Amino acid sequence: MELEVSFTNQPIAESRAPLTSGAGSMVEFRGVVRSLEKGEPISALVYDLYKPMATKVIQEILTEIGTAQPCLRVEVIHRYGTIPVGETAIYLRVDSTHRGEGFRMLEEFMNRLKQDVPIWKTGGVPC
Amino acid sequence: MELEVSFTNQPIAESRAPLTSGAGSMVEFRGVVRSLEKGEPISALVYDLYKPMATKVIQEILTEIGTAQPCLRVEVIHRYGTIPVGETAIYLRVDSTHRGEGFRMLEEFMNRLKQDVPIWKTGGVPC
Amino acid sequence: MSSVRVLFFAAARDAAGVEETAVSWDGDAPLKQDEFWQLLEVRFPAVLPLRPGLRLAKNLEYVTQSEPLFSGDEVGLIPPVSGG
Amino acid sequence: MSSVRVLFFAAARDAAGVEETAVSWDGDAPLKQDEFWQLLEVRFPAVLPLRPGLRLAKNLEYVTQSEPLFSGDEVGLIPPVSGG
Repeated sequence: MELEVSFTNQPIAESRAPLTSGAGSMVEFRGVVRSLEKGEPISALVYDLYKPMATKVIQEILTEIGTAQPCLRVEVIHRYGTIPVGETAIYLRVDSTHRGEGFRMLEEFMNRLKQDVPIWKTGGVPC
Repeated sequence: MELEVSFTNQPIAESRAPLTSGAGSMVEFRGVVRSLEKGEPISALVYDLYKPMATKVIQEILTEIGTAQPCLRVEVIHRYGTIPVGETAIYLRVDSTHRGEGFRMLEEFMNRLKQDVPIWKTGGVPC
Repeated sequence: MSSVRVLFFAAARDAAGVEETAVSWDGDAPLKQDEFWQLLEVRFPAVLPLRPGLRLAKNLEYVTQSEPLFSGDEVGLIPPVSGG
Repeated sequence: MSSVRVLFFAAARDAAGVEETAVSWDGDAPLKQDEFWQLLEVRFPAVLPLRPGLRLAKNLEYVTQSEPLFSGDEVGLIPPVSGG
């Protein structure tokens, strides 16, 4: 299973990798900053991260999920710094032979991300 | 919930719609023709459909799933005719407030599609 | 004289050899599905063996076997689907 | 003389007022986590109330409370995460 994990403080560019050979399913997910944070209107969210550990933990989580849900390729890009409302904070792309393992990978990864990966929303930027 | 259902006998173009206002999640799925069909190598698959009924049934399924998993917008494009290996047969995009209902919509829709929507793989084109 | 338009798809089309046909019957009374199949069999005997696997759609909606057909209905013979 | 590098994140960083520090102790023996917290408290008392919600990472890996610290370790204080 090919893994690509990266971080950027710039807008996330679309994945340009060609579909992995043999893939019958490609799933992409974008988690986008919403205009309300804890009920308050914001114009942006600020994210911080422990980059080397986040990289390592994400790779470990993907590898662990991949033993039960083997996929061909998983790409994760998380943005940090100030992210305006309506822009993507996290991007995931899963290429897999069948759709089932791709859906499971996406869902389980996002659950684990929100438990174990050292990335934080450190605050909202008021409107 | 905004629905867009369409069919094409040409390569499926990427969705160009801007992210729906208020969305915190955008999921895209592509189901791609693989190079083996029932164990035999193929160069393409041929799809047929009962277009007006497929349109209606897809809309009904999306609406039904949407009562439990309300999303903001769902777009479905299914290609028909001869689809070469490596190209997309079905494209789905779900914009939703949270990721949970978007994931459920995608997964449940694909299961229902394969049970109830009058679209058929009518054969493979041998290599 | 009453009639319904009948559309064949996938394996049913292969068996019928045509994409569509019309099935006609005398009078204005609705046609029971068993009667429909009897009329269809006369001209498309090769479709009958598929009947157990076919779902019948009437005016773009799946219907149960008890649903009669009315003149002007569009009837689709739906083999097991395989989209996606 | 032994020491570990300590990194503060999110709420822990706000409480500490700095991004990182070093915690030092005499001798070569590993440092128990309780001892680590005692040393940390002297200079960063505001971090201590967060301790129940913090996970400790050693060299980029979460560790249990029984895991001692060795000189040269990188220690991260990890508040509840909220990525995605």
